[in-house]
Amino acid sequence: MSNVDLSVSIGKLKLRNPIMLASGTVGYGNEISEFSDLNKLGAIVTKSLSLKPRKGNPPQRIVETPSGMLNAIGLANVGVDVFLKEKIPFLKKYDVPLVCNIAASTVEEFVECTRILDSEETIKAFEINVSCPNVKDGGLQFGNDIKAVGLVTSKVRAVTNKPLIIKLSPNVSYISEFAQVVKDEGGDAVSAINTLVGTAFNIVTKKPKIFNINGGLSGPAIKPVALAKVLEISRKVDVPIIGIGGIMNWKDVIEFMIVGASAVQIGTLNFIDPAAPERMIKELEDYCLSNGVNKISDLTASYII
Amino acid sequence: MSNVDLSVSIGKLKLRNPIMLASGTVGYGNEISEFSDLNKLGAIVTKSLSLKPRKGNPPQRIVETPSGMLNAIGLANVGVDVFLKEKIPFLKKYDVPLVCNIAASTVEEFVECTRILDSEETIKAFEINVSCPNVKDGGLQFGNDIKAVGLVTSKVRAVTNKPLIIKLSPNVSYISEFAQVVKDEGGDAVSAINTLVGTAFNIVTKKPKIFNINGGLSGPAIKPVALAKVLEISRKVDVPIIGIGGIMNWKDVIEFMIVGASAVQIGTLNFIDPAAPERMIKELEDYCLSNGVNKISDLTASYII
Amino acid sequence: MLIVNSPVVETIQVHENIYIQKILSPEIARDIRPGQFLNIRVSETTNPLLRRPFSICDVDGDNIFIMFNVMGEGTKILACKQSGSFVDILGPLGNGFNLEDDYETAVFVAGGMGSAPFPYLTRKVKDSKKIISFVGGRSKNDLITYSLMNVHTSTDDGSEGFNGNIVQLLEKNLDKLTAEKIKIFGCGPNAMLKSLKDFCLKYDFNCEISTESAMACGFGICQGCPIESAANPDRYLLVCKDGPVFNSKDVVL
Amino acid sequence: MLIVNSPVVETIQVHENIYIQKILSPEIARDIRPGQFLNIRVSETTNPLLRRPFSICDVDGDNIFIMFNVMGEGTKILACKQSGSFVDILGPLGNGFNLEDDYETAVFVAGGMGSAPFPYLTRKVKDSKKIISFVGGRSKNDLITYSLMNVHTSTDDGSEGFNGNIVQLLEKNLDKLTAEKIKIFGCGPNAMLKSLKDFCLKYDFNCEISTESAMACGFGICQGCPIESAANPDRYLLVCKDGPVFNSKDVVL
Ligand SMILES: Cc1cc2nc3c(=O)[nH]c(=O)nc-3n(C[C@H](O)[C@H](O)[C@H](O)COP(=O)(O)OP(=O)(O)OC[C@H]3O[C@@H](n4cnc5c(N)ncnc54)[C@H](O)[C@@H]3O)c2cc1C
Ligand SMILES: Cc1cc2nc3c(=O)[nH]c(=O)nc-3n(C[C@H](O)[C@H](O)[C@H](O)COP(=O)(O)OP(=O)(O)OC[C@H]3O[C@@H](n4cnc5c(N)ncnc54)[C@H](O)[C@@H]3O)c2cc1C
Ligand SMILES: Cc1cc2nc3c(=O)[nH]c(=O)nc-3n(C[C@H](O)[C@H](O)[C@H](O)COP(=O)(O)O)c2cc1C
Ligand SMILES: Cc1cc2nc3c(=O)[nH]c(=O)nc-3n(C[C@H](O)[C@H](O)[C@H](O)COP(=O)(O)O)c2cc1C
Ligand code: FES
Ligand code: FES
Repeated sequence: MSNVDLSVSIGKLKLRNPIMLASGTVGYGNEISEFSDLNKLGAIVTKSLSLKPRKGNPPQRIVETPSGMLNAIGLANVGVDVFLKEKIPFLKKYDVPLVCNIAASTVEEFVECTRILDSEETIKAFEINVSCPNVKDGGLQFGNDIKAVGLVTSKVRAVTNKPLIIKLSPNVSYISEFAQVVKDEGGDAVSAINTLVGTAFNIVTKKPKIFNINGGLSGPAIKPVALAKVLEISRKVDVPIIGIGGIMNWKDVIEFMIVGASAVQIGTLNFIDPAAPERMIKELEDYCLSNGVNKISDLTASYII
Repeated sequence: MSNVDLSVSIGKLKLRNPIMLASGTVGYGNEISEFSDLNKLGAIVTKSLSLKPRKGNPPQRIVETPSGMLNAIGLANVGVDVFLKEKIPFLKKYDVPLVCNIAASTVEEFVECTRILDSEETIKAFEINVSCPNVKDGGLQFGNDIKAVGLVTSKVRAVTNKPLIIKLSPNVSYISEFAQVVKDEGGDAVSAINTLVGTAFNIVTKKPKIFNINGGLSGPAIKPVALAKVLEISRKVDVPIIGIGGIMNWKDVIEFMIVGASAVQIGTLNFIDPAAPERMIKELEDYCLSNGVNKISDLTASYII
Repeated sequence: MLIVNSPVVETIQVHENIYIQKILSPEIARDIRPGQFLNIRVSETTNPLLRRPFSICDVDGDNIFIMFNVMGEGTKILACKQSGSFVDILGPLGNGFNLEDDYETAVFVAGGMGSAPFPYLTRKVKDSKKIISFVGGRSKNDLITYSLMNVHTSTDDGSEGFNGNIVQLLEKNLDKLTAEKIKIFGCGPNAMLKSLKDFCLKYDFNCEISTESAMACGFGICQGCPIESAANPDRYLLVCKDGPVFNSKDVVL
Repeated sequence: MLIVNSPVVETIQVHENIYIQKILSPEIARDIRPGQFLNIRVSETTNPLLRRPFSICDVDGDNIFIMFNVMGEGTKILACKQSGSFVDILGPLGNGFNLEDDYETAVFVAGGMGSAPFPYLTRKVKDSKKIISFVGGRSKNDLITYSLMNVHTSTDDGSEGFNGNIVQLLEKNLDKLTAEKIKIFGCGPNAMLKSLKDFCLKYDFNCEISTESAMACGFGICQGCPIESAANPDRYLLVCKDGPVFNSKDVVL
């Protein structure tokens, strides 16, 4: 047994290590359990859930770009009721903290979803997705509207005592202003970042390559932007941050922690190497051992500027 | 002789083809003239010039990232006086439209630079850099402050009759709002985009890899974001757009034109293959010939959505 | 589902732009069924970033075969992998063809690279069923008949075989098809699959088709590969997990 | 300055992590001088995106040689290029060493991979000058003495040669150096160059050093490679264009 402490806290939420799987890149856990022992992971974040099931966007939903990918899934999901009935039983079998990500088009819907899910004790925290760029009837406005983000935070806060994480949009001038509002309105932590708005066109047909026209850019291409956003929040606002964006290996995890992240989420990498997150936990432990890091949480915001 | 018309107009500015070389990636033309016949190019944009010479940031100024690079040159430049005395004579020998890019920390300085340069007839247009993320004493605030961008545009407009292009920051919520202000205040065109704010840290030293902490992300990694910004402007504002960001080949040029660009600028690619821009012009001509495009400018905003 | 790093045995150029790659992968060879596919990572760098999906083309002992067209960066890198290089394989993926149905003759209908899954299917059914293969392409050089039996061809430009598309050729051979109990297996571009589906509806043939889609993960976690379900208009099916093989009646193309 | 796509003749592993690559490139071979460098694109994909700078290590007829350490993605890809692969070269770049000065003995001082430019420099001066080479490294395995003459070594851990750093070894051999008219040529990490510079100031030696910097373009258009000028504190010099070789008095390290 090693004596490295990999555990981290995100406000009230305690995780056995900082490796979380990001919303929309792990489904509801089933498929990825064939590659990783879920019980080893820090946490799993569900695909964004909405009040009613959503069919999502017609194809084409994804396109590869240099060191990145655009997606416009359109929040396809089973809805909270089916989730509780059909997906929770599988997840109950595991001892991995489950974070429920919620998407909605109105403040009321955010509140309603949270209320319905709150009594399910398998769910250990909520992550509110105010920042999905891929739905036409809401999503983006929320993420870019500081008052709306504040309102959603306070209203959802009122209906749950579980840790409340707000997932921020990077497509704004100053992300730290949004993090400040989240803190002020009672949110426990912020996730940064969701995808960047991007597009790609077919030069033969002159049509967008993805049905939704714009998609969300993820993957290693966005890592420098994500790091800068995490650093901006870390320097300006005293709130726990979950770092997300382009993580491909354990070194990227350390880099995110140094600039301010308490934990991280792995997204696009799950599609390429679904065994990587579990492997990374071991690699982080080795790193800590050989660098005299006793508690990995000491790395958070350890930047020297 | 072919009968494809490659010429484009950016407001009053007429170019023989849409291929411009981007500010900060071509110096003042000397070095690149060893690889490309400058007279074949659409235009050259100078490194940002300031009123006084600027030493720029200490090393390290650049770092590579997946399919991109961060730079924080800090607007190192010779200043307008030395530029007029020492750099213009070389550029005068060529018959390529010269666009002067100007950077400043105050509105007055922008105006003063423009005034000094305006009488030099070799200079065919101005590009105002309100969006450089790499200087601590100004830059960014301008680019993210819609009133400041409006003010700079109107004040500079007052001292020159030459085509006035404002180079916009992508690090804002809605870039089209900035394009609208530029148009309203008398600007002739906008350039989009400048670099995205990003960073990278050394996990051993815990220090930023570049001296300035943040740098500007350029290269193919940002192409999807740049295309989305150009499209946003194109759909909302009736203003000529110069498309910039991650262009690596002629297909990327066509893609930018389809989403709304009247011309494009090549940046990071000049470092990798300084002969590419000239070659691309030939490739664009071939494309037009084999696709029945008589005037390349017909491609501008030809998207089908 | 496994992730294995397997050595390339050889890469053979079979047409101008088409390659067959033999890979030593006992674990995959043991489990995979015709119609399933593999998601292959061609480079350790981040460009290309995502895996590339390929049908299983054939299996021989511990070796597996894929057949591919050089389309872009990914397949270009793959084509350059010679003996001794490794490919990182995730698979077997998807559901494969149903070989248990009751029929006497298997009719394979392939358009372009759609021939890829049929060598393996041929190997699996040839001892117990009759096989007729219909192979179509734009032109002579697009016809891929590698390892197929009893082949009829069509080309859009008439440069070889029947002058027309492959479904027209099927229709012309209707008498052969109605003589006995048959099952149709189709693979090719979605437009072709759509007209094959219509043809099968019209003449009431049992038909399975292998569909294509852009994919990120290949195993059901990204939701990137939707296909319209005939049964339930409120939900998409996923090509990678619910397919890539569907009964042609079950999907809307 | 040229951009040429040149075939690799062979890639030889000379140490655990160090390779020498022979490239057939008559155009570069003809023009390049010791101390100049090449900026090499190792992949057509966008990762790695930028060229990688390497000193010219040697020239023999139409062939050029580079010597490199596998540091990351770029050098890893380069090390895998076997006979028949191509590398895309931009060069010759920078100013090179000044060979015209008046001296009798050339003293080469190399730290780690800093040995890279000296085989070519040796070839150029050995007929007219005496040569003494001082080669330092952290440990035995870091000492690179390939093609060097009259070699003295030092290691930080004492595993071979003098136990200490290379400038301490120089100081120990001061008598040999003051006997005649000498010129010092240094190449290595900036920290080593700094102490070499101080040493040369102290004993008033003429010294040229080849400096390093992160680079994007390598030919003066990106301003990515500043180095502090001793003469003018208001402006940086550029390592790629004003250097990489400087008289040690001209730069602040
Ligand atoms: C389940 C499944 C099985 C497949 N089996 C095979 C097979 O056995 N042999 C084979 O050659 N190909 C097969 N494909 C298609 C193959 O995956 C693509 O050709 C490949 O991913 C292209 O990669 P690339 O990097 O070379 O091209 P990219 O650079 O990704 O694309 C180059 C060009 O090809 C187009 N393209 C990309 N993906 C596809 C696609 N899925 N279908 C059509 N055009 C595409 C792009 O739009 C682009 O124009 C299969 C696809 C799926 C989904
Ligand atoms: C003028 C000049 C001449 C050079 N000559 C040689 C030579 O002859 N032989 C040789 O082996 N190397 C030489 N170098 C250094 C060489 O360019 C780098 O080692 C190489 O670019 C690393 O590329 P990579 O993709 O393998 O590593 P990257 O992935 O780019 O970097 C891997 C690691 O190496 C570090 N690194 C990157 N660049 C440098 C650098 N310039 N110096 C020190 N560490 C670096 C990075 O910080 C990182 O930790 C020279 C550099 C310059 C500027
Ligand atoms: C295919 C796909 C689907 C996604 N779906 C969601 C989602 O439903 N809700 C959400 O909050 N984020 C979603 N995301 C964003 C990711 O959770 C993550 O923030 C983003 O991909 C950046 O991380 P990465 O670069 O590691 O992928 C999705 C991302 C991808 C690629
Ligand atoms: C090294 C470097 C220096 C730059 N300097 C300037 C500058 O001085 N002024 C400016 O307006 N833009 C500057 N830019 C931004 C480019 O002009 C361009 O907008 C950006 O790089 C995106 O294009 P690209 O992806 O093709 O490089 C610089 C970019 C780089 C990479
Ligand atoms: S490709 Fe990811 S769900 Fe089908
Ligand atoms: S590396 Fe570009 S100016 Fe020196």
